[in-house]
Amino acid sequence: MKIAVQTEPFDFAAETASFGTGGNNVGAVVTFTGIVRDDSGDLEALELEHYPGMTERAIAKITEEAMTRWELADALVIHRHGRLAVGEPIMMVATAARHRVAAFEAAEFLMDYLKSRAPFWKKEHMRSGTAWVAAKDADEDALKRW
Amino acid sequence: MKIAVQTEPFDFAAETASFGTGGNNVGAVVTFTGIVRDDSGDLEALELEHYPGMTERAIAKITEEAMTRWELADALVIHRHGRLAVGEPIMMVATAARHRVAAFEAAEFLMDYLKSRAPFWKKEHMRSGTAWVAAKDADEDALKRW
Amino acid sequence: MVEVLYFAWVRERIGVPRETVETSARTVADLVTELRARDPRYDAAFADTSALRVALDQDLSGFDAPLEGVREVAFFPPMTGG
Amino acid sequence: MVEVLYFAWVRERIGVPRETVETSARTVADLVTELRARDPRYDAAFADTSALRVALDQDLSGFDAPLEGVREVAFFPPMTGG
Repeated sequence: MKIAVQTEPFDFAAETASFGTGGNNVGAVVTFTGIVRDDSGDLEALELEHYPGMTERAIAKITEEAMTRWELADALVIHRHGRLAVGEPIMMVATAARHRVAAFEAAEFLMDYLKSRAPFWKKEHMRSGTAWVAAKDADEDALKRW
Repeated sequence: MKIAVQTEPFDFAAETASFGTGGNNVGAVVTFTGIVRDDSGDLEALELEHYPGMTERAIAKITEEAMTRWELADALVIHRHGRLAVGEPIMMVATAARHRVAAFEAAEFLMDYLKSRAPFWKKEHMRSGTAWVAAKDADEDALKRW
Repeated sequence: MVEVLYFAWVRERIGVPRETVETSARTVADLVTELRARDPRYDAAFADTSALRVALDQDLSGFDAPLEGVREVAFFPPMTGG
Repeated sequence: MVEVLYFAWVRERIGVPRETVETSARTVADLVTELRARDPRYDAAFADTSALRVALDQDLSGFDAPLEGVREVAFFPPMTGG
């Protein structure tokens, strides 16, 4: 299990190169990468604020829960903070399990919880000004699935 | 969109390096990798037979459906055949979408359909003999979700 | 004349991966009946068609499908890809 | 004495990221009432607590939670990670 909260970019290829290997019981690896998207055509950068200390603690708790619940062979969460340009990766998760359903569900669970339960806040820097991204009801509702 | 059916290993890092990039509208990339697993401790290799021609055709049809249905920015399917050792990657899919739910659902849809609708057959080579892997009812049932 | 392909354990039981078959069968089921009459190997392979799948010209089809205009018929067990 | 932290627009409205607060508030809600009385900036930031979240010693909590033994209280809007 690996958890990292950092400003610098992560190396997806290096992180996934040996992820989930080492045993003979991993049949499925799922990864998710979140990327800064520009829907409006007006975005200059996304700024992520976080709560040092609580962030790592919240992510560890969520990840440990996923490891146990889906009997994962391994799990990885890397989440950046600071200022990110359009197209830059924001975060990634990876899960390794025996079967595909467990790997997919665990990755979705991690994403749903990271969205609404890890202390990050996104601020959009647009040419026309700045705005904090509002939490979506759909993201809160997504937690009910678990 | 990329589809490949091949005996040789694929380079996950190279395949994912530029996948989904190029536009400003991709916020989510999901990958799945299927790996030869040894549940019994008795497996020497997995042999995958396929139906040349129909395989590419079936995968293209499934992938095009996913592209349309989830408005994907990109999709990738690589599936190997031939003899594979324990721990070797069998196949990968990748999906790029605006939002995480679409990227996850499209990847799961691709996997569910590749399992039961792409003409591949797995044979286990064990120290104790060989056996064709039986299709699981759960895999057929998984299609009902879509 | 139709090209008939066999995969996985169907191929192993019948002993050939493909063959050209002279037939006037109207449907897949009729073709199966003709093949089963040929030889015990075919009879064994097609004993339970509910455990088999069929593709006509590389599209999944059913055993009641007509064969008119079809060039390639493939028989195989349920697929286990992914 | 409790350390109070603010994040995102709560931090921006109040104007400081953290401060040490001398308080004998029994609950988070009591602390909010004390803070709102301090200054219009606090009053504005805490006007609608349903739009806010609170963490006690880095665990998500509720506004009715007791403050006894708590060293760090954080106020922030709903999180938008991932």
